[in-house]
Amino acid sequence: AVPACAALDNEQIRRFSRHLLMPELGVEGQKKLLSSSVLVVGAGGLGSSACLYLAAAGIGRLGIVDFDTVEFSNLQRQIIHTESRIGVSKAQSARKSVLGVNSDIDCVVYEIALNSSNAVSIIEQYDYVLDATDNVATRYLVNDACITCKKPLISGSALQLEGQVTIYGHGEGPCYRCLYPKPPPASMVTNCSDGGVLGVVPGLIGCIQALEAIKLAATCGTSLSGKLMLFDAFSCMFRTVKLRGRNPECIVCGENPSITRDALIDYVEFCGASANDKDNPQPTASL
Amino acid sequence: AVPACAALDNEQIRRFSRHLLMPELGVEGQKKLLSSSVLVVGAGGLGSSACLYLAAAGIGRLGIVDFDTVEFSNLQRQIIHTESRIGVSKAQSARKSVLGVNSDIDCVVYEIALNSSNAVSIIEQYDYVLDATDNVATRYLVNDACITCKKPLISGSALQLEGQVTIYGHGEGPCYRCLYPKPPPASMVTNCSDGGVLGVVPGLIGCIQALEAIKLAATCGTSLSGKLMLFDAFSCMFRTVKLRGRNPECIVCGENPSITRDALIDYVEFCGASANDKDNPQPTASL
Amino acid sequence: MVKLKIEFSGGLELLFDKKKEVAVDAPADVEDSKINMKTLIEWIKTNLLKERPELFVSGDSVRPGILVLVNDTDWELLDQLEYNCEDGDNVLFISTLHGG
Amino acid sequence: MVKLKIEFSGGLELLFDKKKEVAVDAPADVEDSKINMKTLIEWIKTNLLKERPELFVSGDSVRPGILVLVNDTDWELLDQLEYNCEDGDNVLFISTLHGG
Ligand SMILES: [Zn+2]
Ligand SMILES: [Zn+2]
Repeated sequence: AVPACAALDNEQIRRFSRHLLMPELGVEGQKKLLSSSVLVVGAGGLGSSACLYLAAAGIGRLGIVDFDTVEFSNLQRQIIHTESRIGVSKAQSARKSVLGVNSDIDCVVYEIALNSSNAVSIIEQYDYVLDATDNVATRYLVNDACITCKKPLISGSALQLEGQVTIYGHGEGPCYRCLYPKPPPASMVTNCSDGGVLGVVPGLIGCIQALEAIKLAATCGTSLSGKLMLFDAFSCMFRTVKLRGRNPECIVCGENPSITRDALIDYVEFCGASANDKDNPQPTASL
Repeated sequence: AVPACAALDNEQIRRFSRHLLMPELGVEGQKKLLSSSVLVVGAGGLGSSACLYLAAAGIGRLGIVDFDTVEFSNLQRQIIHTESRIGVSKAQSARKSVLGVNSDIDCVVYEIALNSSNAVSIIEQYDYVLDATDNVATRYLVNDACITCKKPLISGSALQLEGQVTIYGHGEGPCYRCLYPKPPPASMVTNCSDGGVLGVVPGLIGCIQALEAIKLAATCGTSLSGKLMLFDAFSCMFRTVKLRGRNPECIVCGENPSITRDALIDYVEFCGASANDKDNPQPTASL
Repeated sequence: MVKLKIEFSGGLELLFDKKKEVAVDAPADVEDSKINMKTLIEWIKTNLLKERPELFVSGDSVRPGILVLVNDTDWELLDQLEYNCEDGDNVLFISTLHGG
Repeated sequence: MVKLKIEFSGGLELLFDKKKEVAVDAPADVEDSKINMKTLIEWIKTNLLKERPELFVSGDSVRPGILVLVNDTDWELLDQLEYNCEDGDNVLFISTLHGG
């Protein structure tokens, strides 16, 4: 999506020397990164580390979607923001930090809430998408928009002391709807506002999301497609499990999809929950 | 080492609300974090994410040791620094970033190279130490100073697409010298200047180091003491292996130590290598 | 009896006395040595679940949002409710996380 | 013959044709079915190592800076050079990393 460069310039050679030294990446891999575009949906706990490491790695165009503003309680984990930016748009704050590390990338911000009307037109402009959101409705929306636009989706999530990462819509792997055809009952969904989260857990999961996007963009290594990585911070244990393949009956990635890029559904209604971490406090929530 | 607080103030309650919600941490755990001190040796690839997440979590006093200045080629992975700080002390640059996220912590910088004369007097002022350095000589020095000062050492390392994390000198676990009584031949040591590193790999390892320090400080969960965590970014696989226990014959943590806090050795001589990533390029290095 | 390791993750452990891992002897209902997954879920509900069964089961399966892994493999690859667990199997129930 | 999985990590794979994992049939030298670790290291040096032996061995053991894990356990907990590997054992050689 970003014009491929014929060669690296001297500044790029200096900046990325530690990448160029690696046989698995090298000049060709770095050129692929510079020609790639990644959209990060959510500039919160997951998006903080993901955006910084994607920018540092030289992803050519980085899109950041977030309609929220920086709050004091975010700073316990959202290290891309600062105290001086409380009240500022999270997308703009994230852009400022990523350009501080690498001003050579094209960083585009979307200070909007992604919805059925705008998701496809934004997502179709990028090669890879990171789901760094915090609620079920947006996760179905991002999935459906990515699948219908044929964009691999690197999905991360974190709560309390646990994290999960996988890749949807890539190769023979499943999509979010293949795994979860029905949304969980709204009363059973916990987000970080309700259940809390140890700040470094989304930081770590965001790093893994950035890593997987970098590997896909550079065509290096084996991806988490078809696998789910689980992390338990309490014991510091990682575990990778094997997921089902794509479901031919899936209503978005199957053979006769009923959800198409021109006909996304109403996700808030589908999930029976608001697409907003803060509107829907669940005092009893523990799951 | 930092005076324990009787209660959290209103600002702390707001800032750490996502921690306070978790039963495993809660008010008591947060108070322990606020009363703890952590020294991070090295403000490079590992130290970048480690310092930011330790500060965000509310570690009361954070010491940062680095004698180097920010270079352009650091920005591919050292996301705590910025283009505008090229040429500035890394320790000062890191301090500026951590105070941006949390100005309520006491952040002390040491713009020096740690050596046998100054290591003990700095390390004895902290509860926990992170080894985020980049060379063998400093790793032996930090180990010996931590062991003789009885400070748990959370050690991380990264090169190319791999990373390693463990905790030395804690419980019945070994120290660095128990595992490696003899240094590797200098000609076989590769650092990031020689071998390269994918930027997000030290970022991820630094997150795990911060996590393990937070868990020790909050007395929450089980630690990596006596275990070594291996990470391979190519396949995104983590693996934890069981290490030997403390060696009673170890010359620093054993029963009759010959290395004591008042008698550290000459580490550059011991390793036959310079304690500086940049002085000692190894054109043939691949290990 | 069938000797199984049952694990809960993603917050599900809160329904099981905060236990993330339980070793159980479940009653065999297939060939004296195996237990069908549908039976196992019912057995877990009766014998291990401490509270709010609607957060774990729905009909004769698990509720939407829970993944079931047998020996680290999605049960959809293994006959799902018709899979027969045998001695030594590891059954992991994961609640999906949505936070970020 | 003893069927083993041999793994190399931390850069050691560069000495072994960039292979991180090799399944081998090593010759038994103990009781027809086991191979002593000292013999195994010598056998690996002769049969698998492609270059610069001094980066892998030193005397009759591995060089300083290499950890040896048998089935994910430090060989110091298992008689080290005197341990006898048997069918199915996984032997991992790790070179310590120092970068940061
Ligand atoms: Zn699907
Ligand atoms: Zn020792």
